Amino acid sequence: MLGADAAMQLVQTGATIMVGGFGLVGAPLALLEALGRSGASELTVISNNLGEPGQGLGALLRQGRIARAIGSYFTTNPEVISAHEAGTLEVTLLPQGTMTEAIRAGGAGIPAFFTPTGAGTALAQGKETRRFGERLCVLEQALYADVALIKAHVADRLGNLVYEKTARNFNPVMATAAACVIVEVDRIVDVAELDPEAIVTPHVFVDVLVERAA
Amino acid sequence: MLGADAAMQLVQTGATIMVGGFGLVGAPLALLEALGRSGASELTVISNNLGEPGQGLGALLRQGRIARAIGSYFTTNPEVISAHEAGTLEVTLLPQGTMTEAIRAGGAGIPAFFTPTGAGTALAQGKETRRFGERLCVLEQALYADVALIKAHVADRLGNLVYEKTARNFNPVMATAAACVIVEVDRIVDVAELDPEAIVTPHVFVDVLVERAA
Amino acid sequence: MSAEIRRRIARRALEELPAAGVVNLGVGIPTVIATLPEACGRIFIHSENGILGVGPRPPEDAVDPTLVDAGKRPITASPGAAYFDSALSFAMIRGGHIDVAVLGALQIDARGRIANWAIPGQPILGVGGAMDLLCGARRVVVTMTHLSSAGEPKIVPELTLPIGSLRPVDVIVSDYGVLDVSGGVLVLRELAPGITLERFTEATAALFKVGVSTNR
Amino acid sequence: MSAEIRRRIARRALEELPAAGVVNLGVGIPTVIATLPEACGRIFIHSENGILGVGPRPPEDAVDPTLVDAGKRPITASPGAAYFDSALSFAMIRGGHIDVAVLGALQIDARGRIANWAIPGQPILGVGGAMDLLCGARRVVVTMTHLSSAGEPKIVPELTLPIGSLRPVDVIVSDYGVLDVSGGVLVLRELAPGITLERFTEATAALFKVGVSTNR
Repeated sequence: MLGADAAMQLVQTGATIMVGGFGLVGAPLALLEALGRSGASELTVISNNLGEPGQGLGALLRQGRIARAIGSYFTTNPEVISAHEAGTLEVTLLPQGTMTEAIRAGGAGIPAFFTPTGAGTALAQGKETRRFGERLCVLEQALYADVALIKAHVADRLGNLVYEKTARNFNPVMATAAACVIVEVDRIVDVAELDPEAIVTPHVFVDVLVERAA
Repeated sequence: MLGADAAMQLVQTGATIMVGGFGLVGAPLALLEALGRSGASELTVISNNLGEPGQGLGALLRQGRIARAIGSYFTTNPEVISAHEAGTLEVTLLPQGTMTEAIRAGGAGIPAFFTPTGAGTALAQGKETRRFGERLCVLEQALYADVALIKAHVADRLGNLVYEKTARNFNPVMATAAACVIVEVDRIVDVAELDPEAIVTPHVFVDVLVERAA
Repeated sequence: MSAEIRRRIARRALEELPAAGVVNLGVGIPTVIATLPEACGRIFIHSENGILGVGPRPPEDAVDPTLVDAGKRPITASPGAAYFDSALSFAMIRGGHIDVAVLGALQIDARGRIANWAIPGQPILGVGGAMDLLCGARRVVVTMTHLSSAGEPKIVPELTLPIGSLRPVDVIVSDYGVLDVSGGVLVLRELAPGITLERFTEATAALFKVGVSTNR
Repeated sequence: MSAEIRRRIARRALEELPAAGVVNLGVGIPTVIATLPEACGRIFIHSENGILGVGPRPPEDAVDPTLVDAGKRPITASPGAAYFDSALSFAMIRGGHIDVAVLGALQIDARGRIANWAIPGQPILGVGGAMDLLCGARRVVVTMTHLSSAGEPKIVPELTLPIGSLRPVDVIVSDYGVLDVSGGVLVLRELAPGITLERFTEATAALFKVGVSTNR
């Protein structure tokens, strides 16, 4: 267990980070605020979106700390469009299912996989393709990060995690696909207080817990 | 909801079936008994093991109903070895992690994936390989079945499922990777009695529920 | 486009959905389907951000910030709903477990293939789950206005906007009528109330076969 | 092989495991580690059939038929244990999330690569998770008797039995001593009590470097 600011010292300039959340829902907002206060810049961010203008990852974008973004849907934040047009932000767009599968693959030791999604479209340009049965498929590479910043609902002291409703989204897969996994949680409980059948992320994946200030 | 015998009429001669369980733990034993009473033969079975001598899938093997087995560990049932040596059973061996990943891929619409497991060993013979970074990897194809026979602990009337301890094993992935998914459960409860956060297999994957006779 | 037209298209599209089917509803007109009283309890709604069993919108004082649909709007959960992560959600989609995806479209070609993600003249910075749904759902129903806001036909011989998938859609429901995609061609199944075959033809730039030409 | 020798090897292997590390224990001597009183609470035991947090064996009258390890023997669950499916379990293994796998070996070559799955003279009908663990765990510790039951060296210049992975193991703990695999060669780190360097060399068919040659 660390405070948010101490934990964000683990994110270095030039690092590749994964950030959970679907828009702001399930995003580790306290960690992102602390990351804003840290000195880390030139970040590569793997996240579905870049928050909203000035909020979540949108705040870091506004501060010019993000050099590259890999995700599926950036148009809800118009500042992504302007940063991209100004040439200060490099963007890699993936279909959302391909993105989450690539993260899962990174966490599961699968270096690459074929998927039908995107075959024959602009997003498959330059990618290897192969036909399986009747379907044209694209070879997609796994994604892996230096640090994952995720949000869970409750953790036990070992780091077992459960999530809350649709705030679960990308968090469990990102928990598997980074060298260092930092989790913002609403609450930390004693070991054995979580139902072993309902734990979504077993503690083997978790490195640092940060309890949200009450 | 069907009885076990009625449900097993959905398994036709020559079908490819997946059967959950790690040995007999988490295997759908009542469904397998009913399958023994049905006329289906020449089955291709995708399962980690073929039960124990005369038990579970072992009973079907003894009846000569299984033509081909795809799995990871058959040596605990000596009758598999004798059937294989007699030439009556064709066996395809996969590393256990590759087998479960191939089933997950089949359920997730991923036709093939690269994995480092097995590269350079006898189990990679004849398979395409490719180097990713320093690691040699094998291209493995997805597995998909006509029917999956799985075992869950509790279902609600919609077909949402939860499992019990290590009886979970292959059952959730197999629930995703067959045209028809038949589930043996200990108990069926009303809709909304299961915790939406703890449901492991959402009902979209389930076709038929069979309640184990009390 | 008036809310009434959108509702009429949504109501007609609902009839294309199998009872108790698992359906994913895209942003726009498809989402209107979820708000129809006659949809209530008839279908199971999947939202790709991680829920099966989307219920009606909550009253404003009962909004739960952790419970949204893929359009990031507040929702409720129906009895029997389940939550899951995004990997399992897209496994459902890509693996063919969603009975029907109802999607909007910017353009449709003569073979039923659609452009549904890249907005003309803008940098390509958003795709979301559009390609996954188009590629993976067992059946795809398009709901849209027959003409663009500029009054141009959206059903065209060849797409000029970026294609979403090589896979053609199955049914197109517009304010002008219903088309099936069958054997690689468009087949008019039904004209909307008040729309003549002549007017439908004028508003459709691609060739199509006429199946049933009568209004409902 | 006496139970006492197995326990001695297991006890020595336990010292190679990091405190609070996540460890997978293969069938045979590795499993003995879990039964050592000094192991209790020191490590988290992962079993590939779907549990993190394997606890001590239950008394016979408290066996739960749904709770077994990868050897299908009854177990208990420790406080803080979690259950998961086999896909996530092997994602942990292949994805490098298991700190140490402790495995048996039939043979080890001069570069530290092992044969650990196909039994000589039998049809190849079982592999289980052996290759996944060998390939994916962050660190692999082999526990074995130094000689085969026929009295032959198991550490040989070249494998004659089928290889389990191209990846070499990290440490070998036998009843004769402890070897590290370092820079592609075997390095003797420690001789077991009562074993001389001469006797160790006689019992080892492959070449090895001598690091520390004293007994503990």
